[in-house]
Amino acid sequence: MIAWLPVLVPAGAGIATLLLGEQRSRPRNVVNLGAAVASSAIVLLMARAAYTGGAEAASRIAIVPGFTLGVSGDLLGLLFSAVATVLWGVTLVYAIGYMEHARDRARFFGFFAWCIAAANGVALAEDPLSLFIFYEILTLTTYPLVVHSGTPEALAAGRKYLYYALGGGAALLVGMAWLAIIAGSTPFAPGGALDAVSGRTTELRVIFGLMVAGFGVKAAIMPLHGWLPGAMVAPAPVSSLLHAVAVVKAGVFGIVRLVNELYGPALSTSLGVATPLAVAAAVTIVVASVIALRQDDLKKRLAYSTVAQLSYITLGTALCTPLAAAGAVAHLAHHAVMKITMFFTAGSLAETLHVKKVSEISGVARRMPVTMASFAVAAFALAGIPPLAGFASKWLLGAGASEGGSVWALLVYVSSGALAIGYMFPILMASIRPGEFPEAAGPESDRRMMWPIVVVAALTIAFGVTAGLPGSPAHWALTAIAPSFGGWTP
Amino acid sequence: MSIAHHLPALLVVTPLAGAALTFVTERRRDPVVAVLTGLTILGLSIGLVIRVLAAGPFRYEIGSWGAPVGIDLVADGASALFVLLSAVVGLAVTVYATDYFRGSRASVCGHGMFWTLWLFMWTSLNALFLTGDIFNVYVCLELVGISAVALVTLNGGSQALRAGARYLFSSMLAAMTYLLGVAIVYSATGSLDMGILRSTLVSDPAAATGLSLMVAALLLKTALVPAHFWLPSAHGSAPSPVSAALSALVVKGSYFAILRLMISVAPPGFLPGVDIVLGVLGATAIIWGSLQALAQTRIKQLVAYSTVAQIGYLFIVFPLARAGTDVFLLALGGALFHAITHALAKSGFFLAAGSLASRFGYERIDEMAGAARSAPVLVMTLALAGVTMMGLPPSGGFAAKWMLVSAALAAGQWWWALVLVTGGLLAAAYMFRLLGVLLRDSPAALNPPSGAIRTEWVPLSLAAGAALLVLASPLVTELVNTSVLVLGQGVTP
Amino acid sequence: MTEILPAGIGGLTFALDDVSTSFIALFAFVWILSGVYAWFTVPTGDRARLFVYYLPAAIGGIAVAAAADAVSFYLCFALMAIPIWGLIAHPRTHASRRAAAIYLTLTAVSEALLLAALVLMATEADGLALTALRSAVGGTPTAGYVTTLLLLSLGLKIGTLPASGILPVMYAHGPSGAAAALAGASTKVGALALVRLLPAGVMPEGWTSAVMVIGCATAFGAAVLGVLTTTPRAVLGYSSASQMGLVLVAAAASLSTPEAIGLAHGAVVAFSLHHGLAKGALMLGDDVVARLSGRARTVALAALAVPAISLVGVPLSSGFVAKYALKDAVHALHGPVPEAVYALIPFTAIGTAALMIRFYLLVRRRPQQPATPARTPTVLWAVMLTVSVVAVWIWPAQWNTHAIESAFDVGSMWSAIWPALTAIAGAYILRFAPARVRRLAGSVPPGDVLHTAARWVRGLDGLLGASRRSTRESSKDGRRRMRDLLMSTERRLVAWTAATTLFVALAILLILLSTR
Amino acid sequence: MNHYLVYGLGGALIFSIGVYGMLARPHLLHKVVAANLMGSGVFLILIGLGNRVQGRPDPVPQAMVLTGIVVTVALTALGLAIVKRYYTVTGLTTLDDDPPETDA
Repeated sequence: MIAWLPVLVPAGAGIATLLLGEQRSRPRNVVNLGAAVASSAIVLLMARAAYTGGAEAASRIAIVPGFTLGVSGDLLGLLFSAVATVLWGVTLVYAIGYMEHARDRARFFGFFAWCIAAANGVALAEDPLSLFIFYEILTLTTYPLVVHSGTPEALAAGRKYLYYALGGGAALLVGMAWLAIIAGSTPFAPGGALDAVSGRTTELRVIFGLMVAGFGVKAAIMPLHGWLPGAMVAPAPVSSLLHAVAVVKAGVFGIVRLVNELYGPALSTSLGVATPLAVAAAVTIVVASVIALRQDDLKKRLAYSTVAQLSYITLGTALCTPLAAAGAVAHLAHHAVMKITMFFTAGSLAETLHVKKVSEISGVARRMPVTMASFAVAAFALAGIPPLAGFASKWLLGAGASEGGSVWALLVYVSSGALAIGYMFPILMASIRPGEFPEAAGPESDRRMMWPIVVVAALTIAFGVTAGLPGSPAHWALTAIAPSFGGWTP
Repeated sequence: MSIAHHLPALLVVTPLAGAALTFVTERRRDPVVAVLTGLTILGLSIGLVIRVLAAGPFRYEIGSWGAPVGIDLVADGASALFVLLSAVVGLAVTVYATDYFRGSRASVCGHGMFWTLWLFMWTSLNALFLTGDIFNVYVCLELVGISAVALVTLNGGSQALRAGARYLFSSMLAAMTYLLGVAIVYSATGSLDMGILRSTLVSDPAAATGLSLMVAALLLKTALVPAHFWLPSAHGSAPSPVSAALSALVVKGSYFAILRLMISVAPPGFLPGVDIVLGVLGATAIIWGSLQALAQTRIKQLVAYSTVAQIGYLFIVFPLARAGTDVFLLALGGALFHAITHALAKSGFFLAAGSLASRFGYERIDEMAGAARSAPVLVMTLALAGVTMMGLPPSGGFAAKWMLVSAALAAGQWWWALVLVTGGLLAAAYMFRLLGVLLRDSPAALNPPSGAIRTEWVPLSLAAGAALLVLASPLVTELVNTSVLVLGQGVTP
Repeated sequence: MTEILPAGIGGLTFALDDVSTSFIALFAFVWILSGVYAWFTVPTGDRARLFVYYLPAAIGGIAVAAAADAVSFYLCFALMAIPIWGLIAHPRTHASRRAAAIYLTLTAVSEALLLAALVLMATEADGLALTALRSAVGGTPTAGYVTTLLLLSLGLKIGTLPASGILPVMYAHGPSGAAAALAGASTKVGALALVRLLPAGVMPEGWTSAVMVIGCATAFGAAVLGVLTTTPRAVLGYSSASQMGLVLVAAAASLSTPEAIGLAHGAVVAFSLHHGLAKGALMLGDDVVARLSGRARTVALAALAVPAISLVGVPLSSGFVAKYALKDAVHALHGPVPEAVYALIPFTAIGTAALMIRFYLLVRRRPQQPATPARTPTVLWAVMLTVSVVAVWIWPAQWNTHAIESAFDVGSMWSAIWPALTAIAGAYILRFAPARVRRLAGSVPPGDVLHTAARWVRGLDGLLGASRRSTRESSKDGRRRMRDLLMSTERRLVAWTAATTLFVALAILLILLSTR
Repeated sequence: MNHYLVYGLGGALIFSIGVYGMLARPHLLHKVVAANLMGSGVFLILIGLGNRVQGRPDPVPQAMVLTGIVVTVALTALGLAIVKRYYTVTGLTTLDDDPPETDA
């Protein structure tokens, strides 16, 4: 029964926040932070239990005939849930600082909590149908956050987001229904759960295509990525937590579950559906990185970088080799930490110095040294400089690619790393160059914004440095993925 | 013969008594009488549902005359479900109306006539759901029609009158066609009771013509696309409690009659002949209604066209009958589920839209920019109802769409699934266009709410009911399975 | 298997062996000396800004020699390569910033290719230690990929032919001290990588000859470009590229014949040590000459000739030893291409000699700068000069092969001198050549092909931006037209007569269908 | 060709005239009259084609006709009231066919 808590606690916090109304901000903050700490503790406890081989706490409720909504605490799900919940706590502190004098904060924090509830639902879903339900709820709860500011661009971005997300949802609905008809209820099982129907190849291929289209929207695989750069009009906490961690990772996590635990690596390769997915992801990586080079708006550049980094995970999963799959899951956590640092910094720059464009960024390091130092750590990590987080997961992904004999995938990874240097380092170099920002008299920015940035930057370093040791996300990913490849021991 | 046996009759008599009472008492106490009647009807309908679940469908002979001569009421799973639905929605509309017609809008209520007409319509609706006699269906349909037309023209404006006239003449046309159909069927079989007709009807040209005419008339009353011309103006210009009742219940009444005819009465050869046409018209309704809703500039027109679109979903069921009974069962369950969730969501939506329009005094969508900040509860209701109509989880609408899509795929007719999914996307388009406007951060300070309606919680509870219906789905599916529509064989007395 | 997982800080290992000690000596000496020189010559205001980049580059440049596993090698390689961007962009002129951008792009690409090669080798070797990496690749299908990736990545570092423009770009803009460090140390990291990572003795025969041909082409091509370029530092850049071509030839020798590995690596190390010191001395010398005036300037000019001659390979100089080691390595191989390359090696000396003459003329012709601040750190330059001359005697014997005793036999003496003489004769003749030919001398801008490529990319970027904007407008009025069409059809459909006729038609249709 | 068939066919003819009147005639009063025509047509058919029980006339069609007449009267009354009110309010006697409310 505790498997439901990571979903119910944030949902409860959301309802409480909406009921508390706009003025009472102090109790609202307490409720939200309390819920964040509580759900993180629960998730980490469940993870420790699952890590030491404890029984997975699964429980389900029946909805429509032949359709149960169930959650279970398996390692893979708990990793994504842990990332989402822990970073939710950090983002809450940041958001309280960032939204200091914004309007509609009750609505903001309410839907923020519900998004995390839905993301946890996606993470812990026990079978594809439950994952689909939480996936669609996530779309709904994210919409008000994208249009939060109410400006015409925000509304246009919201509308565009919906077209993509609901379009994907429709494809997913047909895919799920079709799968439910030919294969009945198929809970996720490491190594694949469709052996009974593996004979019906054409149907399975079409269903795979529909599901990838559905998940691909949130996983921002080109050409389904159009909504993400637009969604950058949302306030910084939204773009950092949702559009770098919770929402987009839900899409990619769906693909990880689809390939590793629904179809299974063996069936995916034998059906020949893994290679087109890999090629699509590879194209996305390269093209998105090139586009990122040209973006002058800081958040848009980070958005395109996210599109590329997400396809790292998709490509890794589609290669269907143990190391690549483990690297993909590790990258899910590593990228979350790296990218959230950058979005926090972008938000802090926009809020404190009203700097939104890369061209305006010269001389910022002098004015906000701590923030820019954390940004630099994240930038180096993204470019894959050892011993930071980015290098660890990219190394695993590369090793997985070469282990599977697909050298082209390795070249895609490293070329995207080079492009990352191309679009990240000019920002660093510009920020060091002396510009018109004077030395900061008092604290460089709102304390509640600065400290979360430092925390997540520290996490970036920690994830990289402890990559080999058990308990680090990389090792966690290896142990979570191993059963899907038939007892391959890390 | 315990009291439970007389439930069907009581369900028809109580609203009739209420209508008479409100006609007699003076205007101030009408709302109280109406609410009390509503509560009793709700109690009775719950009793009926329990009885049907316990003892299965049963037949009630009015005045114990017996089938060939007398008129029988048939209470099976589906009719109990719809009676309960109309009780819930009816009660909500009544409670909402108590506040809606107070203060400045008292005149609109036709100096008190609203209550009588409304309870009268409720009576004829209950009778329509329960009747087992095809001529009695005609009578109930006409009673519903007359009271609906009267309610539409309540506020007396030129638009309301024109809408009322169009509605009246179209229902006259439908009535006469239906009667012609009944005449032909009676001449062919010599009986009017559905139970007897099922056994005696044989697929000869005369019976088929009669049935086709009856079905055509009912299509006009349900406003399936080519025959939807009267609905947008009627639902659009009626006062919001009325349009809520019209959209949620009246169109469902004639649809229920179609279900009764097509499944339990029609001879085997009839359905396979016409099912493709109905399916195609349903699909056109979904696409055309949604596109029209997308193009509307006034909120009530938008919702009216959304009804036209949602009705299309109900007709996708018929072509799926070709693929065997279990697939048809799933599809039928989906259709009924959709009818119920749509009724709840649409009535919630209309009431909320009515409150918004009356509170801020405007009808056009782009005038409502920024309403979210000053009326969060109403906008939340619109959002919840919208989610149900789009068929997105976690709403009841999703469960219905899931069953329909699964049935279509199981029947191998995947194109219906495609239409259903596109319908959902188009519904999302016009719903979020509206929400986008409401969420806009408009600088204009909204004028202080003139006639704040205290009963704003009513639409919210309706929309929430529609959203949470997904949890009640086992009860609904159980009721659907016990309906005579499905069992198809004789009905225990 | 988990040791394949980069173990974070714990995993970084460093070790010293004969090759790394020599390279560490060279890198430490050059980086530190140039750093001190830069400290004195760069105005105090800019000093902080320079050393923010200089220090990480120096640390990376020195540590890379001792790196013992793939992760630490890649870390130091990146730590050195990326801050050089700042050194190049130091003068903050538009040209320097553009050159730095080109450098950053090429470095990013070379880093990426190196990482790919390292990962391929690591999976093959199931471990991270450098020694294990190289041996594990032998004979497996990935050997081909690894070698190509390495040659591409390091080619960008040491300026192999198509990209030989990168070295002049690197040297042309930075402050002279930094440029000396780059010339002396950073390009030699490529040579170090060739020794450490290139699969030795396992590649099929074709590889050696192919790489040798590329090496020779670079040696001659870069020399020709160097003669035609405009600034002294660019000439030195091209001369580095051509010398590195020879290093590539030496490394190629180790590819497919196991016996030649020792000789080849010896030649590479010898060449790197010689070239690093000589080029560093020349680069510093160029700056010192520019700063001095009058009699001191003529003395400096004369002293400048010493490293120049050593580059050409005059006996008893480090150049001679390096060239001899190269000859031995190439001579040890059999087959048509090695023989031809062996024959060509002396002719490369003509190229180098021509480059040195060109450099000399450019330095002398450059107008004297106004009086610069008093103390010019000529003493540092003197130290660099003496070390570059003396080094050949003090570096470990194994790199000298039998160069010393053969220095005195007449044959090798003559084979070292005649190229210098022909070059001087050629230069003399060219002076009287027609003006058109002489104008050719200044035609090649430093970094030649790269500038054109950069302009082409910027053009494409402008084009892409414009096309996206036009699609957005057309979709807006399309939507409006569609809306009006919808409304008008609906109005016709809802009209009474039309609608009711449709209804009657529907009734008739139902009748026909059901009675069929 | 027994005599009651005449009633059936006559009824059908009157019904179709009524339908034509309802569709084609723009004037609202004409539509109300047309509706009544359709009603009479159906009643004729009902009586004509009613079930023949030897000796005793079949009561059901009679009952249906009676109820039909009652319903038609109710519809006509409501129709006339609305037409009259519509005329006083707008001075129009026909439904001008473009629905005013769906303006651009």
